[in-house]
Amino acid sequence: MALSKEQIAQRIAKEVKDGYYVNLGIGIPTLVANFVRDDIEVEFQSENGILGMGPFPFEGEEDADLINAGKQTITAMKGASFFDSAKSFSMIRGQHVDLTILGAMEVAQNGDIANWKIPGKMVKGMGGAMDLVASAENIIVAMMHTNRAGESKILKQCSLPLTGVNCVKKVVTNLAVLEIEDGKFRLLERAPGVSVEEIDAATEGNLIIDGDIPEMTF
Amino acid sequence: MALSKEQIAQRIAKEVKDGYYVNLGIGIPTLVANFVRDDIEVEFQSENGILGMGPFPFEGEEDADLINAGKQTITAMKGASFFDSAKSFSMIRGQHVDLTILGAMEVAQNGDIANWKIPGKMVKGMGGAMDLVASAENIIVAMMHTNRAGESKILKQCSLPLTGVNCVKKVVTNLAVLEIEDGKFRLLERAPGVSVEEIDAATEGNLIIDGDIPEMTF
Amino acid sequence: MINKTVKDVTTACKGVKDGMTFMLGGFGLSGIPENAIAQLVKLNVKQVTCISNNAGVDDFGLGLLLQKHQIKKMISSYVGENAEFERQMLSGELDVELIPQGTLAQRCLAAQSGVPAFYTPAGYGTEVGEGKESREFNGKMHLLEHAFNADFAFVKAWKGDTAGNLIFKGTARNFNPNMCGAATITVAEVEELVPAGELDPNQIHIPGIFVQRIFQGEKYEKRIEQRTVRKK
Amino acid sequence: MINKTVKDVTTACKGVKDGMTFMLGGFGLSGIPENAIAQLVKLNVKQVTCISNNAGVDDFGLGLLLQKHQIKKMISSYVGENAEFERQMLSGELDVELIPQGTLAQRCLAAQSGVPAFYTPAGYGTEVGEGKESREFNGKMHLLEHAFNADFAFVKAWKGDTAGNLIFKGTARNFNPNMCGAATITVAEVEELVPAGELDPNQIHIPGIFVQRIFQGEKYEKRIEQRTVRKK
Repeated sequence: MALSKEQIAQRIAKEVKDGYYVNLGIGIPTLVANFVRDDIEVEFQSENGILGMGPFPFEGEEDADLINAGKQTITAMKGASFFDSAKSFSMIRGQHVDLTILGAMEVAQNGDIANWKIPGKMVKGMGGAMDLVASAENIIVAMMHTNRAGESKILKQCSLPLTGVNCVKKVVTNLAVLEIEDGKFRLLERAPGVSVEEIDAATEGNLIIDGDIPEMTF
Repeated sequence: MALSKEQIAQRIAKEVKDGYYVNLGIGIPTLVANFVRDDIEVEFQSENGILGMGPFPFEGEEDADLINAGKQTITAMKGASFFDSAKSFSMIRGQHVDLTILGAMEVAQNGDIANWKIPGKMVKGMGGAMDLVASAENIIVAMMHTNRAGESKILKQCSLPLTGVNCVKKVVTNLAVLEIEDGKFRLLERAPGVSVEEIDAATEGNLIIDGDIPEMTF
Repeated sequence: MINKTVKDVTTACKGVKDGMTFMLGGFGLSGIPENAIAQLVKLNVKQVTCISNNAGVDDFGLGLLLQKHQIKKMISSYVGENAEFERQMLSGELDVELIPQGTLAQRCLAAQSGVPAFYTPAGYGTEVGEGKESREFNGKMHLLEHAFNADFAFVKAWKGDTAGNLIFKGTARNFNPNMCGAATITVAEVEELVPAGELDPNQIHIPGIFVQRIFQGEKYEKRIEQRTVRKK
Repeated sequence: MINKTVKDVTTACKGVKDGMTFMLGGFGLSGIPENAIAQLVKLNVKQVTCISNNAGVDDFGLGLLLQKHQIKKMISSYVGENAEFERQMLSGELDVELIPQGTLAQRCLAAQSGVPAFYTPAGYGTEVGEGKESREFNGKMHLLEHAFNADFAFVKAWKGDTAGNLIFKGTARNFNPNMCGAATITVAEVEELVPAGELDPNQIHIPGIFVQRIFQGEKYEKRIEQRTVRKK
């Protein structure tokens, strides 16, 4: 069965290693924090100016001066630090952040990603996404495999305005874990109960299907 | 009579206006702080990372973590701030410092200045001088009019490697106050008891001598 | 110490004119210069360009200026929380330049620092890079980006002193320090204004040299945009 | 929190090799990484390039490495306090690249920030500009300057925590924060190392992400170069 958003986040959490500084985008990526193993040390960076972001505050303890990049009230862990926006992007542009997890509207098999604009329809802006994808060496995209009309978002080529070029390395969708390899999507894992054929049918881009494809474990 | 170094500093102090942020170079410029009027508010910036530099500490109160750009122990005024070197040069390069006073080996009538190197003989380095002269809109040079051999240091063209081009506006020497004007030195003031002829004789660059030249007042 | 204090927001905003370019600190509604924004609404300056990471919400922050059609152009990285903004933009009433957030911050810092231009990889190969110079460094393509040029920067700090020194709080810091000294005149409003000498010189985030006017702000609402909590 | 603590200077300097490029914080003798320097002398690494504003004095700071002829090249802005330095330089034993102090700081900051290159007016029309690209911005000529590329950065802070967060003191701050994260490995030595959580997150000068190894320094001499005082 296709994964829920929480399950996508849970699968991605396995990619988070001990000692990683991680930037989580808005949406599914934010949920990843809930599933990271307790026995490893990870620090979450939010580009509006905190390293060592903690969980939501207890009711009544919200502070307007303490939010994340999604404008949600948060807390700071022990050992956290606050800094200005330029310093925040020094961390990102300077490749000090180890892992970037973000959402996408489309991903192409050359690693292009589109997630900030639908011409004539929706223009929210790129926020920090363009800086993140242009700089990060380790980018995982969390997204649904298809749109509401059932059309694939895993493409040969992006149709929407790009956020970054040749930058995505790994994609985790509700159906599969994919890795960009030589201009194609290598199918690494299937969602439990989802067949290779179903994934193939939902994927417009070229798939590399090599041997037995294991089901995801969490 | 030619001015002492203290008197050069005293004359330059008159150029320091209320509300100025001032960067003082090593040597004669450092002495300027002693002569600034008490009834105006001025803040001294030292490029190693302090704004609001105060006088030397009382004996026994020296702090290795509190020095100026000349590596001398100093104090901090009330309202001072400390910052890193990059931020310090943001102040300088960003033209937030109102007045820069520095020494020179040579000044030319096009505003060129040389003060960091004598090829094959002495190379101490430019320190912050190149940043200061390239950025400051208001630069006063404090220097002796001639070298020990009696040769003019106020030149048509610098002979030593340059620190900056077309940047000096005003020069105060032991003999005169000069202003760069249309590629020449306009003689503004004479040291008390020093004649226009004496200044002319000590100046290799082209002088503009226009009407009566007043003696300096302090 | 040089005294940067002005008595109120009216004096602090003296000199703002139609057609000017303003920088405004804040991320979402956090750390925005509430008093200055209210004054700009009151003064009804028109045709202004605003450099600000976000555009507020419909009835708070820069949304207040948008409602009155005071803004000609917005330079932001993310404007997704504002329906009136989207309406004005899609209808063509409002000119919008969207740029990457890190580039926005760095262009402020460059203006503060006297660095006229710098290279960044952000936006290469996208619409953002169209018409811009690009160049390879270390095997990677970068865009040439320029320092901003603004008339006023309006920032909000937590504490400040009469010499203009500023300390920010939490993530309300964001773009505020980067905009100080990045415009011809920087106006800082603070929650608490203290005499020079009361702040630890080692803990000052922005030295007073980057601030031309400072005043004690009033009636901070400090609205929370997304109240997210967990149960005890 | 990610723990950056290493037990001593020996562990902190693991991996330094002949021919590497090091950044070293400090201005004059203020804020220099005394423990790391002593260890580099002990390890006797040779043919190294040092990026440091100054070169110490004959018997302290980087002067200790110079005495042992460990340094192949110095990249500094001012080296006027060191007779042995001057001797090695004029005799050609030592390769020296003198660059403007602001450019030095900005090239460190650029390396920290992932900005490969930027423009600055400093040095245009001088020897420093020879062979460099120049370009006019706002009617003024500027030089293109590049981010540094270094293997290790050795910095000294006042306080630090186990997460690598740093706080500097007074003018001992200088180049230290700009060098953090500007090399492959940043080694921070501190006068006082505390558990993560003890430092106010609002007062941290350098977040731990820019530091790979941190240790409690020992026996700081903190020598004063020019003792200037006034009478009470």
